[in-house]
Amino acid sequence: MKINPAPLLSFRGITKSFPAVLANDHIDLDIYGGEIHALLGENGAGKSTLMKILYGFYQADGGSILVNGQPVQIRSPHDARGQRIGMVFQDFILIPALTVAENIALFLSDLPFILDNDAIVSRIENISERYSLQVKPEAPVWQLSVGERQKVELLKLLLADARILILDEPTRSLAPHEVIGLFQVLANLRRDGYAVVVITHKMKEVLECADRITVMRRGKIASTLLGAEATENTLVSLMFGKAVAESPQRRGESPPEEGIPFLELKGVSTQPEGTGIGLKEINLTVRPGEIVGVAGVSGNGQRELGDVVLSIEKCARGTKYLGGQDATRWSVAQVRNSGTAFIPEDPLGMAAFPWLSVQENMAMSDVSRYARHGGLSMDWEAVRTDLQASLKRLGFQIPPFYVPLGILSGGNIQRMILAREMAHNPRLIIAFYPTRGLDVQSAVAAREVLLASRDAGAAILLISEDLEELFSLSDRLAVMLRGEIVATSAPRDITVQEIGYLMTGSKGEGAERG
Amino acid sequence: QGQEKLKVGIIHIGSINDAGYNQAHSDGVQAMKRNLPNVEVLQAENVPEGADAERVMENMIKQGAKLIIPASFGYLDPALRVAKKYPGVKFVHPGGYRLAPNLSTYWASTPEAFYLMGIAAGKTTKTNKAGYVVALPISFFLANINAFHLGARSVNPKFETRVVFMGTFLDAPKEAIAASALLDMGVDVLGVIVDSPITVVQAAEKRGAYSVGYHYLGAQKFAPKGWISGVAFTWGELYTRFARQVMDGTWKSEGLFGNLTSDYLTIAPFGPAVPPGAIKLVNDTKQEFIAGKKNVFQGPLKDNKGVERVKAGEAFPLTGIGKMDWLVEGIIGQSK
Amino acid sequence: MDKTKGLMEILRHKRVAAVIRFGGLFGLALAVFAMVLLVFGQNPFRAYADIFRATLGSSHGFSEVLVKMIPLVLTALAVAIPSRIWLINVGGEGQLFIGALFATWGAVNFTHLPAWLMLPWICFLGFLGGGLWASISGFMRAKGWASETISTLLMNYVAILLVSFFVFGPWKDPESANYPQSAPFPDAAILPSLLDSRIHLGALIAIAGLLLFYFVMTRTRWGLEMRAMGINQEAARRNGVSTNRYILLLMFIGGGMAGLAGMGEVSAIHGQLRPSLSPGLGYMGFLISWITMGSPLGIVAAAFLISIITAGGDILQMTHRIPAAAIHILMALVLFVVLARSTGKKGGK
Amino acid sequence: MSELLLVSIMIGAIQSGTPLLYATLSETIGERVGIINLGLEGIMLIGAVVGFVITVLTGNAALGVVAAALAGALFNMIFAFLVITRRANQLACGLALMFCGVGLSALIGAPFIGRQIEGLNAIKIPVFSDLPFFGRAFFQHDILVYLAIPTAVVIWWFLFKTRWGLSLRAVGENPTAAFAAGKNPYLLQYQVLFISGLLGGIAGAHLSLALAHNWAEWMTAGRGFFAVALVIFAKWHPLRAIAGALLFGGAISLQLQMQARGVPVSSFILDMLPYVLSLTVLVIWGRTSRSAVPGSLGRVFQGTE
Ligand SMILES: Nc1ncnc2c1ncn2[C@@H]1O[C@H](COP(=O)(O)OP(=O)(O)OP(=O)(O)O)[C@@H](O)[C@H]1O
Ligand SMILES: Nc1ncnc2c1ncn2[C@@H]1O[C@H](COP(=O)(O)OP(=O)(O)OP(=O)(O)O)[C@@H](O)[C@H]1O
Ligand SMILES: [Mg+2]
Ligand SMILES: [Mg+2]
Repeated sequence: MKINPAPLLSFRGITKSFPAVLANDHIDLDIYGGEIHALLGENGAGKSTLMKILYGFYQADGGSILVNGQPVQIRSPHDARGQRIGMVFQDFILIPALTVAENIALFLSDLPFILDNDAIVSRIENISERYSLQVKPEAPVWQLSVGERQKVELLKLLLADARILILDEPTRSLAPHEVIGLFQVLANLRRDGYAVVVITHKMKEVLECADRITVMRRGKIASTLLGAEATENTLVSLMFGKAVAESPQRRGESPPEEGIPFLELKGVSTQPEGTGIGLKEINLTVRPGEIVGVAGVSGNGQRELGDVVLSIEKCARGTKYLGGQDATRWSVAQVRNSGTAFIPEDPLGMAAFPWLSVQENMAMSDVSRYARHGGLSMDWEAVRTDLQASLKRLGFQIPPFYVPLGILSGGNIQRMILAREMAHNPRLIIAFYPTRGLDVQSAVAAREVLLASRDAGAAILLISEDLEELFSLSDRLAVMLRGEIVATSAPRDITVQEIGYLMTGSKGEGAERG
Repeated sequence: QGQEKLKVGIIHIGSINDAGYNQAHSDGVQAMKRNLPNVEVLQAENVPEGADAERVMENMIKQGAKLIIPASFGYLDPALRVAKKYPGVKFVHPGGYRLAPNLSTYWASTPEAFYLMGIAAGKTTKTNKAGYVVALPISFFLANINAFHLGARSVNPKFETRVVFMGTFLDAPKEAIAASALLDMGVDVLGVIVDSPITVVQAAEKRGAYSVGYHYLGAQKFAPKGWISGVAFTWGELYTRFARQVMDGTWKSEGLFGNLTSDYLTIAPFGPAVPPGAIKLVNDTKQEFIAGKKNVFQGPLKDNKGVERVKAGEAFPLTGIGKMDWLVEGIIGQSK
Repeated sequence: MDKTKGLMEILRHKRVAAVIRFGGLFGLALAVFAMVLLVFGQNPFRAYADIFRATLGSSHGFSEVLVKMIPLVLTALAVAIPSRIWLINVGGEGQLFIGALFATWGAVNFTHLPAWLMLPWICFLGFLGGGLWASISGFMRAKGWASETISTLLMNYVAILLVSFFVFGPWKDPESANYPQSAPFPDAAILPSLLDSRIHLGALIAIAGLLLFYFVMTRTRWGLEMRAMGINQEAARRNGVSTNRYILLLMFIGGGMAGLAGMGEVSAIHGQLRPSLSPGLGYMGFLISWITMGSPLGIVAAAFLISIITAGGDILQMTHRIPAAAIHILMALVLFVVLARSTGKKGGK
Repeated sequence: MSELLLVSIMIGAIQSGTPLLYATLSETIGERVGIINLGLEGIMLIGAVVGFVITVLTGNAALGVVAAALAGALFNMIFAFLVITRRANQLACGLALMFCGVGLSALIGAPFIGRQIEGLNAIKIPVFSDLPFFGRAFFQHDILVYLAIPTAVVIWWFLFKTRWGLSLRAVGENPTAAFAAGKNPYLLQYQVLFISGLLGGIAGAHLSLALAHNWAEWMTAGRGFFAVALVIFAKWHPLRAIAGALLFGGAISLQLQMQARGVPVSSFILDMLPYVLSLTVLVIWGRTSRSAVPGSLGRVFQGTE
């Protein structure tokens, strides 16, 4: 590894304030060609803001940016692209109605006026092969799962011929093997002298691959250290000013088999939409006091599973029971009122109301609870009290309750949705990637709360790609592949390896039914 | 003549530049102004019926208007209401059916004129087919078309008339398309009853067909070859009389219903296409009408659904055409 | 402490700047139109003074402005209410006509009813008519068959033709000689008016509608749910809001408001049903609602402004010989200024 | 007779469909870039009057069409400034623009009412125009009719086959994303609204120069609004717009034919035909697939802060 003596990119005194917060406070930072620079910090520390300023998406209030020692004006992403700066955003900015190829073509500046679709597709296929990021170039993006979208974003950046690459939480929704692939890509880029900035909350990744690590705290740089010198503990205490508790483990035994399940799906199938996956003959039970983990590569019907339970999607065949009652034909409201919490894969799109205030978002989770006088007024005091209590239980802090939710940082939105969904002692929790985008401390807290709910008798359906998380929290594991549950097992009876095979449907045949 | 000044207010339903109905009224008050230098005119165009009309009339009265001309049928009720509130102000309303102590109505019976148009058309046509482009199936219009058709039939028993309603008083492109659809059916005479006859008359000329105008005398210049004739209102003299009456205090409430002899109902000059014999016949018939020797709607008459409407030996009175809601036998079209 | 003080100062300063800018723009619009007036050889100062005198400067003028506002506020509500969940109701005009049609049916067929029964009865019918007409669009939207924008627009034409069909055909009043109109309303079915002005009971309905709308949107659970739906329908569905029910309900209520406007026009203004019932009141309401993004106070302000321009336009025509077309331009200029005033607000709408 | 009927209906459909098609294309590309323009009516009026006036003054209808297009485009820049630069509400701005167009066109046109023009006349395509059925129906029209479908194809090609088209569709779907990809949403929107104005002006010119051969106040009579509906009907697709315009034009034409042939139905009911038919086709056709509405249609791009 060679680090050039002169920085490729420098921030000098970058300051940025938003109405409610000072997001960046006189940031000085150098990025060198040929390094992978990790940017760490708790949720809302100002990481994304800093990078968006570099990319011209936001304008700094003060300070300057130097490229190759020369001050440059970056007023828009267009200018940034001119400096060969490229960025993958934390919240995707793909265009759902366009195909993958079109989304990527939009990002490429070297295309001729008349587009040659075949050429674009083959370029995409080339590079996706090379970096083992498989996508379907002709598919419209709205059909893609979150994981697939993440891959498209990465491909966009890789094809865009940037020499300064910014990746804002790129691994948030990638499968483990894809993460490994990505880091290989990054290592190659580093070798060729590119500068790579990676924002992430995953300590392991940071320690494995970063040459240098910068920790941000409340809009300031807490410290920059060499990757080789850093340890998890030093980083964590730089981020939070204190050490973080160990990741929690499941305590106690799972409930007896004969307990009445709170959620039961019997032979449920759904109508596949378009080229999408339909559920096929799903049999699944979740008992009170039990966490059932669902493992699977994203896009194998997990979303449909959640939607069927919530009644967003209809069962084409089969029956659904909730709390012992036939709930096949229930409305979403009925499912919700039976005590179901739902933490979706994409909180901003599927759960949040960006232009409503934080407290209004809270109220929306269960309006009838806070309605008074038959709906003629709302009890905002109660909303705040409940939200406060729930946040306290999770140990989260978020900006004042009256600001619009949409201005919160990605992690803070996830925090808010978690707090909201956990506030009313749910009896059934459907949680998609509940710790996605959370900083280390918050992730630990979230897991703690899930376990606490389980101990208090909630039935939990946990959908995640993080096998470690699944193994440490689940009482039982189910593996989904192409809309089917291909195996169920207790965590102790199966290995991570075996699950991996089952998930991908590869040489799994032999290892089936562990 | 009265020396004191008079303010006259006139409100129009559409634009005074429409080369049609509204312009005729507007030209009328302009002529009145020329005749009577002491008269001042307050004019407002594009005034919707309803509350707006009442407001504008009151405004005019507040500015001193003593004679109001609400120049659209739909202004009748608003005018009656305002008239009740301002008994000192006189109102003259075109085509209405109700009077008030200070509100007169005026209009002219047009069917006779249309009957004459029919005679000319019936003598001029080569295909024996006419088409009428009409705004809405309003009784006055139905009576005009009926009269036209009867006139044509009187000289040409094979004559047939088709009617197409536009649903609106102004949609020039639609009128053009309707005209060309009619021409495609072999019609060679086009008549028109919408605000502005220009479009239809011009369309007929382009395709070498004949045309009959309404409202706007100047339409003839659009059809130097195919022009038959037209019926138009020239309100100037009448309005002058109204104003004079108000000024010298002789105005009284009445229901004025003019005819071919009135100076406000004009028949346009005939075009070159009309055979000389036809012109003579028209003039003779006109004299018969004036002398009261002939009725337009002389029984027996059946409507185009076969129902008998006027018994043999009877005649449908011209004062009753407001109730005419049928089309006479031989006309292709729906009256409702 | 210092910081907040500085911030407050800037805020105040900004507010001041905004007011100055707006005032400046407004002045500019008046100046531009003054130029138009000069082209027509008129004295702009006198013209503006006359407008003022005829609208705000006299109690009669002022009452006329209020009369003009009544249907505008109602049709604006017809658009504003569904717009809360991002439904674009272009159909105020048609809903107004159907409301008038229903009310007319009630008034001319139940002539024996006393006023205390008749008035609620025709109000109910007007609301029902407009509401049902809009609900057809709502239904098609909820079913995913057709967007409400297109269906409401198309159904405007159908509604107007339907009214024409009735007044030219089966409902034509034989008494009224030759013209297409229904039989006149019995006296009991005429909305009473205030003192000797033309301000009628519709004003109370409009005010009640505004207050109710404001109250529901800001205070109640339904207001919250609607705002949420307007922002993220997908999320609202997942939170158990039955979005289809809201679509139907809000289209119904919105259409009902337009229907009430139609009822008010036939009953208080025309006294009988006519095809020329409305000079585009539904479209005006649409404009008003979207200028103000459906804010209740804004609706009142915009309706007020538009009424003043309309009433002022009469004066310009009558005493200054400005053609009606130029009044349209004045209206447009003022609207442009009002619209250019705000550089986007929150809500991304 | 029935062949004649078909030919007549076809001719009427093409005649009334052509201005609608130009108008629909104008609205389509505007909406593709996220801007809904209810002021199309006003733009068409400006096009109609300027086309007429220039034709009267120069005696050259081709010049009239060019002037109409430019006038429409310039006029649309008022709207563009309001909705793009000032970020004002599009629906309200559109209606305000319509008022402006109604007033302005009436003022400009007043001195020219009743003036005669040669206008755009039918050009008979040699050989083809003599074909028995198709000749009358398809090969005896004015130049703007012949250019209408090629215009739609060209717009389709630009929208879907070029980088520029991709960028503008992206802006219509999500301006923030397009911005992040290095595009300038404002600039693209201005460009597109200019072109949209050109097309709107041509639509108006066809009304005054080819159909009516004269100018009358508010002669668009709601066609601009109807085009907005047709865009939705055509699912924002320029080629489907052809079908939509022909269908609607055909319904008007059929309606007139039925009246003129004495079909025993009230003319008011017949007049409903185009609207009811469009709605019915829309429902049957529209319920199957996902809505194609551009993602950011009608919403204001706020910039990124
Ligand atoms: N409506 C649709 N039409 C066509 N294809 C679809 C549709 N919805 C989803 N798909 C495809 O079906 C697969 C399943 O998508 P889904 O969103 O259910 O994945 P998921 O299991 O929720 O994954 P993730 O964990 O990444 O969210 C994906 O490959 C996606 O491309
Ligand atoms: N557009 C905005 N308007 C107002 N405030 C904003 C905006 N964007 C970010 N903020 C605020 O700036 C602060 C920093 O946000 P930023 O997104 O940079 O955090 P982050 O470090 O990326 O956090 P995370 O790990 O959760 O993504 C947060 O408090 C956030 O609420
Ligand atoms: Mg972030
Ligand atoms: Mg998914």
